[in-house]
Amino acid sequence: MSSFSPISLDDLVAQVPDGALLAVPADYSGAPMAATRALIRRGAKNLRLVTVPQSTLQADLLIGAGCVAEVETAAVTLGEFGIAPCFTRAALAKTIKVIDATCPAIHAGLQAAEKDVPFLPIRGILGSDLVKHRTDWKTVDNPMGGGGDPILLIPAIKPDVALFHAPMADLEGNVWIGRRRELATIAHAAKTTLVTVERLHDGSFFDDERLAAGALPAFYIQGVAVAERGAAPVGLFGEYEPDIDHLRAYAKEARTEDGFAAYLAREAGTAKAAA
Amino acid sequence: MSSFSPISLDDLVAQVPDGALLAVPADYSGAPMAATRALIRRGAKNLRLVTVPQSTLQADLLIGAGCVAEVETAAVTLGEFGIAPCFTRAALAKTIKVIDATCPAIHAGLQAAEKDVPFLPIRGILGSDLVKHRTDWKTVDNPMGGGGDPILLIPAIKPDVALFHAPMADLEGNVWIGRRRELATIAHAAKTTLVTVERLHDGSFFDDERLAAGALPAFYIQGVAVAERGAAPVGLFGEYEPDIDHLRAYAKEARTEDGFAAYLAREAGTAKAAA
Amino acid sequence: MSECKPEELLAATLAAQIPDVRHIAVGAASPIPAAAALLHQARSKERVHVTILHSRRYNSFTDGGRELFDAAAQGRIDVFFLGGVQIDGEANINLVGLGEYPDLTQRFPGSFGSPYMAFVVPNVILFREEHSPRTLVKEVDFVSAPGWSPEGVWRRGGPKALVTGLAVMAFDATRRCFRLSSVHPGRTAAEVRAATGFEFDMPDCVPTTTVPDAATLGLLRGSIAAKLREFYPDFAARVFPVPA
Amino acid sequence: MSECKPEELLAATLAAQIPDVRHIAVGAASPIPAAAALLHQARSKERVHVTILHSRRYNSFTDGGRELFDAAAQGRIDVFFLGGVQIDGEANINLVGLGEYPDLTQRFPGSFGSPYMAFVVPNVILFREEHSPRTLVKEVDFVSAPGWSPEGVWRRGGPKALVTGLAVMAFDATRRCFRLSSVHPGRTAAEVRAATGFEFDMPDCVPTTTVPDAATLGLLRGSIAAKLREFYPDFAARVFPVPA
Repeated sequence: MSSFSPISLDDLVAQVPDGALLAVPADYSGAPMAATRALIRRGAKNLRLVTVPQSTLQADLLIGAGCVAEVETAAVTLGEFGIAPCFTRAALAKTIKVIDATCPAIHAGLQAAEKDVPFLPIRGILGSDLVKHRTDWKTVDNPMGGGGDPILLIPAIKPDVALFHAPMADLEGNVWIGRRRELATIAHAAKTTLVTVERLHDGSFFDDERLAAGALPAFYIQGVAVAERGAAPVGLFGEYEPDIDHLRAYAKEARTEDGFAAYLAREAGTAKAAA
Repeated sequence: MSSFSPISLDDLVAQVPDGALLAVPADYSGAPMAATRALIRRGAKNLRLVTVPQSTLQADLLIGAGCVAEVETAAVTLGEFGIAPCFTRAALAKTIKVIDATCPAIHAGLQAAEKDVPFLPIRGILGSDLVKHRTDWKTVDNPMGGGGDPILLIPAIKPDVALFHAPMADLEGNVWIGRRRELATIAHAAKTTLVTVERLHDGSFFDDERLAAGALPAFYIQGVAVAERGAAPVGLFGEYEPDIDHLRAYAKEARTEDGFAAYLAREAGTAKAAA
Repeated sequence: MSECKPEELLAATLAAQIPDVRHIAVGAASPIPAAAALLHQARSKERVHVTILHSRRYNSFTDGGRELFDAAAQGRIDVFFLGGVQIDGEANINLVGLGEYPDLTQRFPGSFGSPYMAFVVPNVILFREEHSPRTLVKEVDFVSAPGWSPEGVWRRGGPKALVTGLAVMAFDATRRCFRLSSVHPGRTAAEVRAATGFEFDMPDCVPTTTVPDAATLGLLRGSIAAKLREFYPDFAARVFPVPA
Repeated sequence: MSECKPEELLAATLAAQIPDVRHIAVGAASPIPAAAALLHQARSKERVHVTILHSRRYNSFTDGGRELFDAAAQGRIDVFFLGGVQIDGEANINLVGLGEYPDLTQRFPGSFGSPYMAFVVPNVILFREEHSPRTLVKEVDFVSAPGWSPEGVWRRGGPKALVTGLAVMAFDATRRCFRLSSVHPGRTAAEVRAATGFEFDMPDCVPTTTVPDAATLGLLRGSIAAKLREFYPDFAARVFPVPA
């Protein structure tokens, strides 16, 4: 059961192929910021991001660094710190393709993949302009109804890679995700799941039902790297709060492309990006 | 937040109306045996059981005691102790209606109710005689496919009441279900959720992310009663093992209707049932 | 008691839009709706559950990001607040951008869960502080969430009211039309008319929005400010500074 | 090393049906398949995950009862064992009852997850100790899970082999037919033919099922028996008594 050993951050992100459909969580559920910086240093290209269901700094950095070809998202924003500057620039300049979605549709698509069914039905949304533009979504008459009951079908979203940060992994390679169950869903839905963790837990989560309740089993996970404060400057549930000053400063600095390049050179160590 | 107080077992089961569609868990996830005996003492009638997805002693007792009109189930059995005698007798005598199902279809129906969609699609099962007899299930051509791809749709299962036993409730009325996530699903799917617990936890599960990971929030729950060893003689995850001798003896004693009545009088205190 | 601040008036006004309910949910980055929900809770005789997604303390979801939407689908969320960079006269909201999608001239963050919550939550309260022809438009450039649905489309709820920095309007989904309910103290109906890009019904006599009374302000500045300090520290520090 | 017991032969024989895989799952009340899975794991050079639903220690599912089925749908479960009160020549299994459903003359527990697992798991191994015309029938009275599917029906896997107390058979889903692979030591092909209610292909020369070697028996009686004692104490005590 325990031939598990963690790998380096660089080896971890080496398992994210260029062009991969990459699922990443929202800020509240373990944004893999250290891995994101490593991906940028590696010069990852043409990633197709799926934000589950939205993103802040992570998507903005990847987009600004030129790693992203398209992003399916319910929203990219810096929240109380304002717009996501790189996302906004790239969307307007059409250097990335934005596939606009809505939170529950992204959850539904991932749950369809989790069950390996072609679609899940979902209520609401009809009449939103999203439906007009999402040619991969389909409105049908409810096949279980008596007619005249339109309902939307959302196709399965099958990420090539799920990448997130979590508090800990145990010695069997299980990862503790707590109540952030969307991390289980993206791991189930994805072909490959890569995780950075704050620390290793000495033992097995399954030795204690209280810990087991928050565990994602090792057999879903293809790589684990230890990255202390790996979600910073975004926060990590139950571990640390976001670095408000950092995020506020980023929102300002990244307003210009030069400012963003300087930020990236300093924070991600991409000297070339600043050149 | 904390106007919660537990109620008596009798008051709890009083909230299960005769004729209710009643969802109950499998043995491995908190069979509410004390509540089952209380339901029998009350003389509950015409219950429509949904076992999630199968049942052993609980369904057999309710059926033998005449509380059940129909049961939707993937299986009722005493497992290594043999057939479920009351279920088997009642099914053959047609004193109950058995709605044969399969485990993943029951999970899918409950997840459809959880999302308030009319159905979920499910792979497999086609060609099983279940499909022939389940006129509420529907085979359609995959509406997201190019034609010629039959797929089964399972209608939502919306229990009137979900009833289960769990290790503990906290002072806010949240219930700790650990990794038995199907208990969350049935609580989400049901109109009313009633829970017996081993004990009360002094505080809030949400004060500790480790406990929060296994918590079912209070707003899904309409009643909690304390019932120590409330799953016995069935086991309770992380708490106690099944009483093998009891179950083995039951399998033997309940082979006859007189034997079952004697068991019930002794174990559930239904003196009249034995008369 | 010092004079009522605009944020206090808005929180109390939003709270006044909340009917008797069991569960109010507040989305991300919404300090004034959060204050309103907590105010409603504090004044309610019944047990009212408040979920503030932004918070850990006031968020007891344990089933992942989908739980808000599933719980709302189950009818367990009675009230939700939605904003809109644009809101139009049929209560459609736009959170995506300006221009002819996908050829946008301005890009906003995205629709979040609005196209879903607007259907499944019985009482959706629209909230936008800026009340101007730029925000309240004749027709949104992009419909993130429609304000109404044609007959035959399953829909449990939708927008019931719009609260802005100037006024309160009620939405009638059958007539697809807002009606001015009240103007905030010091404002006039004519001012609202001029600042609104869409047509709306005007009553003969337009009431003034009720100013929070001393008890309400006491709650806001006391127990509610204390709670907001946990998850909206910046907002709480600005609006409810701790007396020196 | 004492003589091989029937249960040991069956466990080793089941293990021999398991190809190189990453994840083997074993359903409820299946001690011999559990022993087979653990034996395969112990002999594998690669890391093989074994899930024994009956156990807590060998069950790392945390997403509720649906996770076995979802994980299987995702292609993460390579091998699963199914029984059948009746099994027929087209590898259909019956777990529901005898007679014309719903007018049954005998009632069995029910279909469990078989109608699903038989489709999504690549390697399904059928196992029934009793090999008789009563259990191996021409046509099952009720198809819980079909052994094959017509063209156009989505299906990833299905029955690959049948192991009984007498013999091993391989199933060819294209031809919808079993073929005798081997008979257990001391048994004959004629005996198998007489005990089987359905037609099957018979090779010219029928091999004898390989008897577990000393190393295999050592594993079964050592580390695997120790594990089985945790979750199948009755079975382990009977088959692998601890030496006095």
